[in-house]
Amino acid sequence: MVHVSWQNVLDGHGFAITLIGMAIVFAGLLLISLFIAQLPRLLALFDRLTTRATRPAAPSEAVAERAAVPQGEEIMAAISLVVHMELERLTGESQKITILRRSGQGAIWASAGKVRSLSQRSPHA
Amino acid sequence: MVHVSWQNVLDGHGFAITLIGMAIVFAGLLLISLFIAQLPRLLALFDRLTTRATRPAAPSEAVAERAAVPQGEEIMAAISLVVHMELERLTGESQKITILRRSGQGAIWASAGKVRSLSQRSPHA
Amino acid sequence: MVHVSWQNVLDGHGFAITLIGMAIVFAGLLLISLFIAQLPRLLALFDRLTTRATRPAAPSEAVAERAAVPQGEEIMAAISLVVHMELERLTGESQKITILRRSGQGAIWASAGKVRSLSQRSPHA
Amino acid sequence: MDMLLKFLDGTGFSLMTWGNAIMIVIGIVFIALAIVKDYEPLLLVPIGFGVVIGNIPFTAGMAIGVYEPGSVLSYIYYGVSQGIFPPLIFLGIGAMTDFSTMLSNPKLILLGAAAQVGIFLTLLGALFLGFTPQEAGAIGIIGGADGPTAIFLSAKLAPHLLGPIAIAAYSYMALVPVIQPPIMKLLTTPEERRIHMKPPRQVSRRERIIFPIAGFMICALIAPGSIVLIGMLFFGNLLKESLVTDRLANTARNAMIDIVTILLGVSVGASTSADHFLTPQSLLVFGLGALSFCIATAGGILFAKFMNLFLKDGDKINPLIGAAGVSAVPDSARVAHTIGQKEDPTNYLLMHAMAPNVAGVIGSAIAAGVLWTVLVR
Amino acid sequence: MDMLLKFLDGTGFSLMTWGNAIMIVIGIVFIALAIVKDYEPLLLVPIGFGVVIGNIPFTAGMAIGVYEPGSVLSYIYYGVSQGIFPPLIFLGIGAMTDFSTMLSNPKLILLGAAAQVGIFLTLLGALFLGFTPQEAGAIGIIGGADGPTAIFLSAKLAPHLLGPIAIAAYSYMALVPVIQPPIMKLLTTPEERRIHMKPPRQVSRRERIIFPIAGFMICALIAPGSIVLIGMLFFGNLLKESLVTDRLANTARNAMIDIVTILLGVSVGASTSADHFLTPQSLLVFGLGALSFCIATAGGILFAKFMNLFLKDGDKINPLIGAAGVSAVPDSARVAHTIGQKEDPTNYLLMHAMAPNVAGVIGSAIAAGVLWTVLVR
Amino acid sequence: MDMLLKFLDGTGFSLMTWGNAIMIVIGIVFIALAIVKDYEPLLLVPIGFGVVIGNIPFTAGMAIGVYEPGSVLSYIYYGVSQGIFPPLIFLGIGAMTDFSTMLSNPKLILLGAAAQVGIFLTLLGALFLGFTPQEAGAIGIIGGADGPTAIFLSAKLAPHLLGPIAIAAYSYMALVPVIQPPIMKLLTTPEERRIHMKPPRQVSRRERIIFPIAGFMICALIAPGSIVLIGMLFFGNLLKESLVTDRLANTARNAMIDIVTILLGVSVGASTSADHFLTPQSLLVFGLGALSFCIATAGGILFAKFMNLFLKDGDKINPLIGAAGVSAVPDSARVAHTIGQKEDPTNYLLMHAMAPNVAGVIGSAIAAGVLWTVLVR
Ligand code: NA
Ligand code: NA
Ligand code: NA
Repeated sequence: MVHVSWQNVLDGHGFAITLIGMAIVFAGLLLISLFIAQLPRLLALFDRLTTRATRPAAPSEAVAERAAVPQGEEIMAAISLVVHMELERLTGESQKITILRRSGQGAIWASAGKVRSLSQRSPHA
Repeated sequence: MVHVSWQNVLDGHGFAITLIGMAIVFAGLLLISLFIAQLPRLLALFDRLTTRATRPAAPSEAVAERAAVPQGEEIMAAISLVVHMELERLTGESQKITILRRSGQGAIWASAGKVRSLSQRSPHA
Repeated sequence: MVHVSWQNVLDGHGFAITLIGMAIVFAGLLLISLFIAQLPRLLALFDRLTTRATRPAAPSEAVAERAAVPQGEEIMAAISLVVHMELERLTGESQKITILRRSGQGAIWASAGKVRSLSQRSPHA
Repeated sequence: MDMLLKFLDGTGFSLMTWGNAIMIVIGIVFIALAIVKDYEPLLLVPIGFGVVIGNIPFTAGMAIGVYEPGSVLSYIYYGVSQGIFPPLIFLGIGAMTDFSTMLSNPKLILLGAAAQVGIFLTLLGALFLGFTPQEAGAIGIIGGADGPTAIFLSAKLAPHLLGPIAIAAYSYMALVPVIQPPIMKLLTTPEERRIHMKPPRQVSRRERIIFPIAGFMICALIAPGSIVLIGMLFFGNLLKESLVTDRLANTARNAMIDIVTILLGVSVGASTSADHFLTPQSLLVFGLGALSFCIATAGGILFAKFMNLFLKDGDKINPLIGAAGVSAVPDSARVAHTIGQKEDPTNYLLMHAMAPNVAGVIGSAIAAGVLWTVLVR
Repeated sequence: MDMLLKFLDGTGFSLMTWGNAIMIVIGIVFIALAIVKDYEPLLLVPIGFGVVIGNIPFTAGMAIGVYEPGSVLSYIYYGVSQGIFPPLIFLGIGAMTDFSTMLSNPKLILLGAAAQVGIFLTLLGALFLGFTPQEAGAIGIIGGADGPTAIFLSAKLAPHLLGPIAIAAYSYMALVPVIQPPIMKLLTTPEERRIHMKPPRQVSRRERIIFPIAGFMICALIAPGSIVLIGMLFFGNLLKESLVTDRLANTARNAMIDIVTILLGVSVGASTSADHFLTPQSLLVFGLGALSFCIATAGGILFAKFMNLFLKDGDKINPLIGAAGVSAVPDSARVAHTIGQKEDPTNYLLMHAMAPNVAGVIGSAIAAGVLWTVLVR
Repeated sequence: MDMLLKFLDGTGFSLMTWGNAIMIVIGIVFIALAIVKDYEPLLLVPIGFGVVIGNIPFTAGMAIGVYEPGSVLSYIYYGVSQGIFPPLIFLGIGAMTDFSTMLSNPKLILLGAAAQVGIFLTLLGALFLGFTPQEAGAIGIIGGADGPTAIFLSAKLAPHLLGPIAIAAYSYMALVPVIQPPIMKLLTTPEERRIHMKPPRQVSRRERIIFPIAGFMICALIAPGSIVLIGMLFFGNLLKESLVTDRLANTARNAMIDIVTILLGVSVGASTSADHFLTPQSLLVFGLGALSFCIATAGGILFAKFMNLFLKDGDKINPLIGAAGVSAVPDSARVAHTIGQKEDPTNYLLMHAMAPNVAGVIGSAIAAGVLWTVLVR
C-alpha cells in the first residue's frame, strides 16, 4: 500500500489532469452552447439564401403534419380493425394476423403510396 | 498498378467466369420457375392420392379459418379489455398489466384451449 | 466399441452417480418444498414484528392495486388516443407517433408523476 | 471448360450422399409435423430447416458448414457449443413461467423430483451399452425433457453427441402427447384418474418475489453446477414477479428468447450433417432417449401413488399429474389434464399438473448440475 | 503544461486532414439525402453517421477506430468482416418478403436472372481495368443491388474494398429512382410501356410453404456457395409462411433485423476513414458500380422484350418490369410502376414488378455463391 | 461413498465464506430497495441478483464463474470488460433522450460542465489516498453519475476495480433522492429556491436534427477519447429526431437496450464475488464515490449562483437546477423540481432541470474521453 500523501497527487500529475480536464469539458460544452445559440440565426440565413434560389424549400414537414390528421371513415375502419387485431393478439393466435395482413394486399394493388411501408421495412436488397 | 488491357480479362478467366456464372444463375432460376409452374399440378396429384386413402386430410387450415371469426360477446369483452390494457401501456405503468394477466388465471382453469398460447411461448422445457 | 456388460456400469460408478444424483435432486426440491410451506408463516411473523415497530409497512402494494382502477374520464380519453395511435401504427407511418408523443410534453410540465415512465426507460445515465 | 467441370464437381448434385438425402427428408418431416400436426412448431421448424441446410453438400474448406472455423454457421453454433444459448433461453422461460400453483401446493414439487429417475436409469442403460460415463450422463439428461438443459450438459460433457441428443430431446418433447398416455393408463386405475384435487390457494405477491431468490440459493448451494441454468431461470422469474422490471421481463420473454431460439434451432439443425449424425451411436441415443421419457413418466406417476399411501382422503393426489413431472412444459401438463377429463369431464387437472411440471424444470437442472460436477474432466 | 500540449496534439483539430473533412461532408450529405429526399433512410442515416464517426481523427493505439483490435467499433465491425450480419439481415428480409406474385407468374422469375448480367459484365470491366479476379468479383456484385450480398461477398473475396463496395451498393440502391428511368425510357417504346398484364392468380398456403424449402434446395444444390445467404432468406420466409412460427418471424423482421441494421450501418460507415477510402481504386469502384446498375437495368428490360418475341398477345410482358429484376426491393418495382403510370394511368404494374424484383434477390445470391466458389483462394 | 464425500465437499454449503454471505445479503438488499423503495429497479434488480449468483461458491476449474475462461458468465461479462455494452446502452439512451429543453436554453448547458468538477476533485482525492493515476481516474468518473460511462472508463483504465466502481455508480445514482437534498438546501437560500424561470421556447425539427451531428463533431474533435460513447449517444438521438428512422430508434430504445441492460446488470453483479470485492480498496472506492456525488452537486449549484451574478433579473437561474448537472437522468432533475416545489408549489422546475441534466451526460462522457487519453498506458 502506497503512503497517503500529497506527493502522490503531484507524482500523478493530479493538478494538471484536473485543470486540463475541466478546461476541455468546459470548452466542449461551451462550444456546443454557442453553436446552439447561433443555430436559429444560421438556419434563418440558410432559409433566406435558399428561398431566394427556389420556392418552398421544406414541404416534408408540412406534409407530415397534415398526414397526422386521419380522415373520418378511416378512423371508423381502424377502430374495428384495431380491436379485431388486438383480440387476436390477446388470444395468442397470431397466425390470423398474418392472414389478415395478406388479405390487405388487394388494396396495395391500387395505391402505390402504401408500399412505402414495405420499403421502410426492407431497404437492404 | 497493373496495365489496363484485355490481357487482364483473359488472364483472370473473365469470360469463363461470366459464362459459367450467367449459366448457373439462369439454370437456378429456371429450375425454380419450372418447379413453381408444376407445383399446383403436383399438389393436386398429391391431394387425389391422399383423399383416396383417408378422408379429409388437412383440417388444420379449416380450423384456423373458423377460429378466426370471433363470437359476438367475446368481441365485446375484448374491446373493453384492449382499451383497458392499452390505457395502462400508455401510462407507462406496465406492472398492472401483469396483475391483470394473473387475474386471468381463473379463466384458464376452465378452458384447456387457452393454454395453447402458453405453449407457443415456452416450447423449450 | 466397448462390450455391452454390467461391468461398464460398475466401472463408470453408475450406481453411485444414480444414488447421489437422485438424493441431491430430492434434497433440493424437498428443501424448496419445505421452505415454501413455511413461507406464509415466516412472512406473517415478519409482518407482526415490523408492524409493531412502524405502522403500515408495505403501502406500495396497496398503491399499485388502487392505481389499477382507472377513472372514468381517463378511460374515455384513452379510447380515442389508443385508436388514434394504433391507426397510425397500422398505416406504418410511425413518425407521427413521435410527433404526437412530443406534443404531449406540455402535459409533462404540470405533472411530475408522469416522468416516472421516463425514468423507467433510462436509468443508466 | 476446366473451370466449369471443376464448378460442377463442387455442386451439391455431384457431392450428394444417401445420408444427406435421408437427413433432408428427416428435416422436411420435422417441418411437416410442426405445421400439420402443430408439434412444437417454434422448435421443429427452425431445427428442421437447419437439418436441410446442414445436409446440402459443399466443397470442404470454403467455410460454409457448422464445423468449419470462420463460417457464419460456426459463429452461430458457438452459442450452442459453448452453452451460451441455453441459459439465455432459461432467462426467457423464467420471465414467462408462473410458479404460483407450485407455491400454493408445495408437496407436488416432489413429483418433479421423482420424474428425474428417468435421467439416472437411462444413464445406467447407456453405461451398460458401452458409452463413456460422460456420454451416458449427456444421454440420460434427455429424460429431463428440457431442451436447453440437454444442450447445455451435452456441450459440456459430450459435444460430439450434441446433435443427436438435442434432436432427440426436442423430438420426444414434441411427441409427449403420443408417448405418455399409454403409460399413464397402464399405471393408473380409473378410480385414481377420477381423483379430484382441491383448488390451489391464492399466493401473495411477496411469496412470488421471495421464491425465485430463495429457490435459487437452495438449488445453487446444493448443486453448484446448476448455478448458471437455475440462476438465469429464477432471475427471469424475478424480473417478471418483481413487477418493477416489467419491461426487462417483456424483452426477455419476447425479442430475446425469440432471437436465441431462431439461432439455436437453425444451428443445432445444421450440426446434423449426415457424416456426423447417421451413426449407430445416434440410433442408440434415440432409443435410450425414448426409454428415458417412459421411465420418467412412470417415475412421476408411481411416486404420486406412493405419496397417496401417506395422505388423507381429501388430500390425495391424482397420479396422472405425476407424469407432468417430466417437464416438457406445458405439454405434459396438458396431457395429464386431457387423460383426466376422459375419465371424468368435470375434473380440471391442468393447474394442478403445472406444479410438478415447472418443478420438473428445476429438478432436471439440478440433475444436470450434479452430473456436470461429478463427470466433468 | 507538457501534458496539455500533448493532449492538444491528440485532439481532432490538429490531426484533421482534408480527406477526413471531405468524408465528413459526404457523411452529412448521406444523412441529408435520407432525411430530405427520403432515400433509403434506414440505411443512409446509420451509414452517414458512421462515416462521420469514422473520420474524426484520433491518436492511433488507443483502440478507438474500426481497424484497431480491441476497440468497440472493431467488435461491431466483426459482424461485417466475418460476413455474419448479411445472413441475419436476409433472415429478416425473408420473414417480410411475400413471394406470392412470383409464385403466381413463374416465367417472370427469368427477368431476375437476366438482370444479373450487370454483375458479370462489370466483372469483365473491372478485370480490364487491372483489378484482381477476386476484386473484380466483389466489384461486380454491386450490380446485384443487394447490400447484404455485396457485403458478404466482398468480406470473403476482397475485404480491403468492402467499404467502397458497400457504400456504392447502398448509394446506388438509394439512387435507383434517378438511375433507372432514363434507361427504361431509352429501351422501351410507348406502346411497350402501355402493355397491361393479367392480374396474378391466388396462391395457396401450401404453395407458399413448400416454395422456400424447395427453392432453397434448388439454389443450394446448384450453387453451394449460396447456402448461407439463400438459406437464411428462405428460412425467414418459411417462418413467415408456415404461420405456426409467427412470433419468431415477427422478431426476425423487427427487433433482430433492426439491431443488425443499426450495427452494420454504423460500422460499415465507420470503416470508411479517409486513408482507407479516398483512393483511386474507390473512384473506379464507384464508376464501375454505376455502370453495373445501368447494365443490370438494361439486361432486365431487353430480356423481357426478348421473351415477348415468344409470347402470345395477351400474355406479353411489360418490359418496364424487367428493370425491377435488379432487385433493390421495392424501389425498382416502384420505379417500373411509376414510369408505366406516366404512359397510362390505368396500368398497375407494381405487383407484377414485385416478381422479378424478389427473383433478383435470389439471382444475385446465386451469382455471389458462384463467384465465391470460383474465386475463393 | 468417496464420490458422495467429494460431491458434498464441492457444494456451496461447505465452501461458503463469511464474505460470500455478506455479499449475498447485499445483493438481496439491492433487490429489496429496488422493489420496496422503487430505487432504479431496472438496474438494481439485475445487479442484485447478479451479486447473489456471483457469490454462490463453486469448485474452481469448472468454468462457472465470471472470471473463469469459457464460462457462460465470462462470455456475457466480455461485453462489460471490453467496453462493448456501454456504447450500446448510450445508443438506446440517445434514442430516448429529448434534448429540446437544452436546445431552447443553451446557457444552462454550462451547469452540466460545472458539475463534472466532482470527477476531477475525486481523482485528486484518490491520488492522495495512494491509488494509481489510472485507478484514480476510474474512481473519479463515479462522480459523472453515468453507469455506462463509469463502466467504459474503468474497463479501459482499471479493470480490477470495475466491480466496486460500477456498483458504487449505480448505487449512488439510485440514492440521488437521498444524497442531493441536504446539499441543495445547505447551498441555496429560500429566495434562490423560489426563482421562477421563463418557459423554454419551441425548438424546430431542423434544430433537433442538426444538433446531434454538430454536437458529436464538437465533442469528438475536442476529446477524441469520447468518440465511441458520445458517438453512439448522438447517433441514437439522430435516429430518433430524424423521424425517418423511427423503427430503428424504437428497437434501440426497447429490445436492444433491454437486452444489454439485463446482460450488463447480471454480469456486473456476478463479478462482485467476495474475494474480488470485499477489499479495503472497495471501501475507499465507495467513500470516494459518495464524496464525488456531493462535490458534483455542489459544483452545479455554486456555478449556477456564479452565473447569476452576470445575469439580469428576469433571466436568473434557479440554482437548484444546477444540481441536476450531475446527470443521473432524470432522478436529479426530479429532485431539483421537488425541492423547488416545497418552497413554492407553483414553481415547475422539471423541464428547466432537464437541460443541465442531459448536458451532464455529455459532460461526463467528454471527461471520460479526456481521462482515457491522458491516462491510457
Ligand atoms: Na425436467
Ligand atoms: Na439482385
Ligand atoms: Na454526468
